[in-house]
Amino acid sequence: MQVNEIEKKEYTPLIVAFCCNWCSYAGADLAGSSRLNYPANVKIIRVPCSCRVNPLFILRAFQRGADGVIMCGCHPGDCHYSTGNYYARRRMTLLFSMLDYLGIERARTRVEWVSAAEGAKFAAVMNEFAETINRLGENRKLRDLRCEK
Amino acid sequence: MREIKELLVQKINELLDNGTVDRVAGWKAGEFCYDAAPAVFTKENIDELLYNGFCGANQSKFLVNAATTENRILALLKPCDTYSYNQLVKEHRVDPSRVYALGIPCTGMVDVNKIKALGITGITGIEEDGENLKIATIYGDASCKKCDVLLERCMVCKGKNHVAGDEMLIPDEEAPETPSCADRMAEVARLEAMTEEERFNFWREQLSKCIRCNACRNACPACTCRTCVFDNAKSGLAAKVNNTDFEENMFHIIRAFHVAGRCTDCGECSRVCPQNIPLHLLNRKFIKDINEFYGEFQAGADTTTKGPLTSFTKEDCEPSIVMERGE
Amino acid sequence: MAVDKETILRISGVNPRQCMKCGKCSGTCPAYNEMEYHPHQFVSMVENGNLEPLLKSESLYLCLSCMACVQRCPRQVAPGKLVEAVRLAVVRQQNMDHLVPDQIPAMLDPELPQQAIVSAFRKYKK
Amino acid sequence: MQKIGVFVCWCGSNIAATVDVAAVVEALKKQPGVVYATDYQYMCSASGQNLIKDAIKEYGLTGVVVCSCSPRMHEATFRKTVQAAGLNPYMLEIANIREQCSWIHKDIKEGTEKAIILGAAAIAKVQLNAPLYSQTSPVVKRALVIGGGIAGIQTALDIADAGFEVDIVEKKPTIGGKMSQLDKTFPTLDCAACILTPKMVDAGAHEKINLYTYCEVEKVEGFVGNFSVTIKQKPRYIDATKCTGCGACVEKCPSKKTPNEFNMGLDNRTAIYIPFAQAVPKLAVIDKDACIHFKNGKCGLCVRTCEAGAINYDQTEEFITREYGAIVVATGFNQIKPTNFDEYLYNQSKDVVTSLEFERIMNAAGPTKGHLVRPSNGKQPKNIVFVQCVGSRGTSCRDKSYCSKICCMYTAKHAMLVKDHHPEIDVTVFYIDVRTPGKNFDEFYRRAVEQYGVHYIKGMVGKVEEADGTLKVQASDLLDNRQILMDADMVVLAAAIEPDPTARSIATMLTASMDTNDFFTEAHAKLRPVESPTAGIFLSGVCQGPKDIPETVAQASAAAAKVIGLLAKDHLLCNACVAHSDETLCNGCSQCANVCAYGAITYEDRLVMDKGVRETRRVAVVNEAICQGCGACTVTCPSGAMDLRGFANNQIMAEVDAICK
Repeated sequence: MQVNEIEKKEYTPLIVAFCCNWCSYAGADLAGSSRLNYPANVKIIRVPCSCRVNPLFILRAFQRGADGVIMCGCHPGDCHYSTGNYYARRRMTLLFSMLDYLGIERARTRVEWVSAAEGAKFAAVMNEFAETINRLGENRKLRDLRCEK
Repeated sequence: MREIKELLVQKINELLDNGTVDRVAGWKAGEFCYDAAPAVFTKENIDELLYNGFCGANQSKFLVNAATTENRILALLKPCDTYSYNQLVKEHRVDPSRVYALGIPCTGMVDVNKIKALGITGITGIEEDGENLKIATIYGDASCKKCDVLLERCMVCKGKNHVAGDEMLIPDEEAPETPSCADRMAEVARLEAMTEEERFNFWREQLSKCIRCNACRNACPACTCRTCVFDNAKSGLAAKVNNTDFEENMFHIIRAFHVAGRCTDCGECSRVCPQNIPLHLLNRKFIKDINEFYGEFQAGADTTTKGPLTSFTKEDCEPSIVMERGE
Repeated sequence: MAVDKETILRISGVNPRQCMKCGKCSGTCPAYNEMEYHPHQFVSMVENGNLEPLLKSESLYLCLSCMACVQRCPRQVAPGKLVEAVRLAVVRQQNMDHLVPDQIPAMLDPELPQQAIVSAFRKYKK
Repeated sequence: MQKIGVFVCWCGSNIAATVDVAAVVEALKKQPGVVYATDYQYMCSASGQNLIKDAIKEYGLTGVVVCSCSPRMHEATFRKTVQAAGLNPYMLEIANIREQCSWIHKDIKEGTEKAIILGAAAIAKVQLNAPLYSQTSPVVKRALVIGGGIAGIQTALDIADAGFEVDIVEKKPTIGGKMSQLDKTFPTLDCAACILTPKMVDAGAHEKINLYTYCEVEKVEGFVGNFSVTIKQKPRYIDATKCTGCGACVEKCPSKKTPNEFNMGLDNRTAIYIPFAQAVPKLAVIDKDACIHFKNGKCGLCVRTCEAGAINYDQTEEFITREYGAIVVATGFNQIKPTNFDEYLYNQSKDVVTSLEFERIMNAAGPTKGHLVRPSNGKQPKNIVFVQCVGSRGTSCRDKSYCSKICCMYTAKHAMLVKDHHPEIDVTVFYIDVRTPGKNFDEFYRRAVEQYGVHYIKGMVGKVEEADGTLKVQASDLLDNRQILMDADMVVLAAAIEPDPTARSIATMLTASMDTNDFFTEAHAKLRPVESPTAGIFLSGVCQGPKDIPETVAQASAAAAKVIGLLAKDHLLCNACVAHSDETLCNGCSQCANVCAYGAITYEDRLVMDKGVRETRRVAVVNEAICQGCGACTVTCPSGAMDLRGFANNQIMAEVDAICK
């Protein structure tokens, strides 16, 4: 197959998922080894811990054309680094609230706690989130027009 | 105010003469009397010191660079300035051993734009007269109701008590009462009650006015980074101008986030904004959320408590609370 | 008869594949000895698509609908609902040729268990 | 600009079936910085790794991207590969195109497109990679074992025999665990006490083993090689240094009405008690809730009786803090109380017992001195029914979803022991499946059937009723296609086993992950079954999943071997992906130190050259041996001075950009 055959047809939403290395990324791996489907437009970025996710990264993703951003980490209390996700939880709560305040669709951002054993939950969450973003359609409010091709 | 000014001059001279301090951080008139701006004085030019209803500028930030010498500098701190001062001490940005913090009373600072909006121009002086202000202009005297022309910060005054200071000019109990004539969160709540689309349009209209002059950043006592991320080429964020709508949003979201949990709500950002963008509403949104989600918190109330973003409880609400709040 | 497995599964909402063939349903069934096909057989036969014998069997009407099998099934398969669904499939095929509530006598044998009356409705009321 | 090589793995058909690997190679060749790209069937094989090594040398590669399985699987493998070819191991990035691409997508076009994007993101990241070097940290040469059952004892003995100090923390007053309650063990029928108690004595007497019985883990801090654990010693109200374990106090104690835990509440014990005759350490303990002295300040009989003067009512909780290099979890299991299963009459009839209760009834040291009698009337039963899979393998809220694994075998054992002692008793076992994978296990079960004549009936018991002093058991015989209604004098329920309820809080303290059933998760289901994903935490016994005694002991020794391997090192190579602070940007605000869970950040006054000015500034300094690399500090830092090596701000943003292209 030729690569240039692979071209974007109609609009498919793009979802960036920040996953902590210890729980959620492993949960995504388990979803994979259990062959649980979720949309290909979900792209995972591995971070050591949910507390590594800088609000900058989330804004950057929207700027460059993401339509939804989800952050996944260990369940509160189960953080590999003991307390990382507690900080992440506060940061994301406030950031998402701020985006909502600025009139950005609140459903475009989400936090889910997915353990290494929850492959099924990971797939279910991604399917559901992708559906939500599909319904919302393209992100226009937080996109940088220069990044449009 | 006049008596206070006299007391103040007397105290400053005493401190300069007995060698407690060798400089004074205060306010100096600009081209116009209402242009009062922070300035550092020595024994030589101390008579230029101004303290009147236009001295709204928050002194504390300037101590970051001014309080670096062996000799102490005298800082004149209004009650609300002490919150910013505490926050800076907490973050080791100001060394309190190099400052002599003198708490001075305040009965509310005025917003000259609000006076001008009443049609009063050519202002040459201002004096308090109970609930009213007597304003001297080149066209003669005028007057207006004080609470109509107060700075946003003073409308929701934190009170007459100082939370820091080596000495008080007059004890807080004996200080005149401060004004407080508005609900701090009313405007935030009004925006929250809007539809998503209305909010988006509101902020687009406001933020699109931004000319990226960086005045908000330069005046903000919480923005004291040695090198701001927006000036640091390596940060991936550096930009001198807002090229797109996104960058307008981005600059203000990140700025508000960087001061979240540290902002004392001093309102300098809005006061100095030449485009009159209500930037304090961004900070107040964070403050309102923090108070609602994690319990009442006032940044700068002391110099030890960890901020809401550098602490947590295991029972904190989940981010989904944002989704669950009614539209 | 044109009753297929999918119809039964749809009516009952039961997934017979969850069955681990422990037989607790039949172990618990009070009407076991009356029935030609027992609850666990219903599950297995529906799963195998072997519906003909069930549709014709008297067993359909001997189930008391006591739902003990539903309550005790460790796999939440609910065999009782399957019996019910097969019964309904038959009833629906009979083109309304079944009892309506009015036809149930006003006076009933006081010894008749309440459950049987409810069962009668389940069986014959569309 | 890096010179990057891209290596796309087929993983046999695992990747190649849903991803057009050739197309991925072609597309990634065009990415900036890529000088070489190829594909191969199994990149992780020796020849695949050689392919990478050769290419590094031939093309002078400075960065490597492997598009393959999850980095959790083979990142370490490929790091070694590139290191062997002279590159810094951190100049490697993995694009996960198996677990997160080929395995979840069916459409080859979709899979290929995603694989290219994932590859491009890895290339964008590796562009910004820099060589990283690990610090080392010293290893505390002592291990902690949490739980003193057979798993904990075996682990501790093996570690101690290798010459390392081991502490066992046991929450009960004695070590021994569940195995001490058992009568005989399958498949050899040797007596549990005969094989366990020597090990208990060994553990108690071993010069390298320290027992903390009647203790609980209170707090865990630190990291692999350097844990600091606070242990709570609950008050026994007995001076352990004086008590001789003579038991005179137990004889005299007037409070005799407390259900005896060791006998599953089938008889009573006194307020001051020794759990059982072979307890280690053999010390009395006072149950404060039952003791008359603690109720009204009177009594004091034990004080008067004790010649050693060991009773001390004034004891209080004590806290001990010790350092450990490794921690082994051996928290074990409990059998569920089938109180939710009304159909079996467990709550109503004394003659319906769980198998662990039956174990005590059969035990010569048990409440009936080993006489098999009905708990209701003390008479010998004529027929006994065993019910398997009670509460296991179910999907409802009262069931465990898993197979408890040991029930088939111990039920065969019980049936056989009953028949052995009393051939006249009729024994029936109702089963769903008889699961006997294990050495000599199926032979054991066949002996029960063929030699002892135990009736095995396929079919679950539907209900048990009580009438005229006997139990009526109703069940179906699925093979004979008939319903059975039979009399039984006793019904024994093979109730499910579940992890000990304290395990959850221990997991939280250790930051070790658990599955939805509260069993500890292993680092890899097949290849690292005795390690937790949290470094330095090891798993021993049923806390990881149901297992029988031989398996438990095998896993216990395996965990010990892992611990010994760790403690044998003087230093550990630390995580190289650590935080570091740019001192020219640092404001010295201390916010990063506030969020660091490890105390790895300190502040120093340093001479800093910034914007042409040289001045002394208070700046953050990261202790790289302590930093675990979570990144909490990096987000807290407003100026961006704090960044994380290996997951730097610009690297993550480069990935975002590549994905969002």
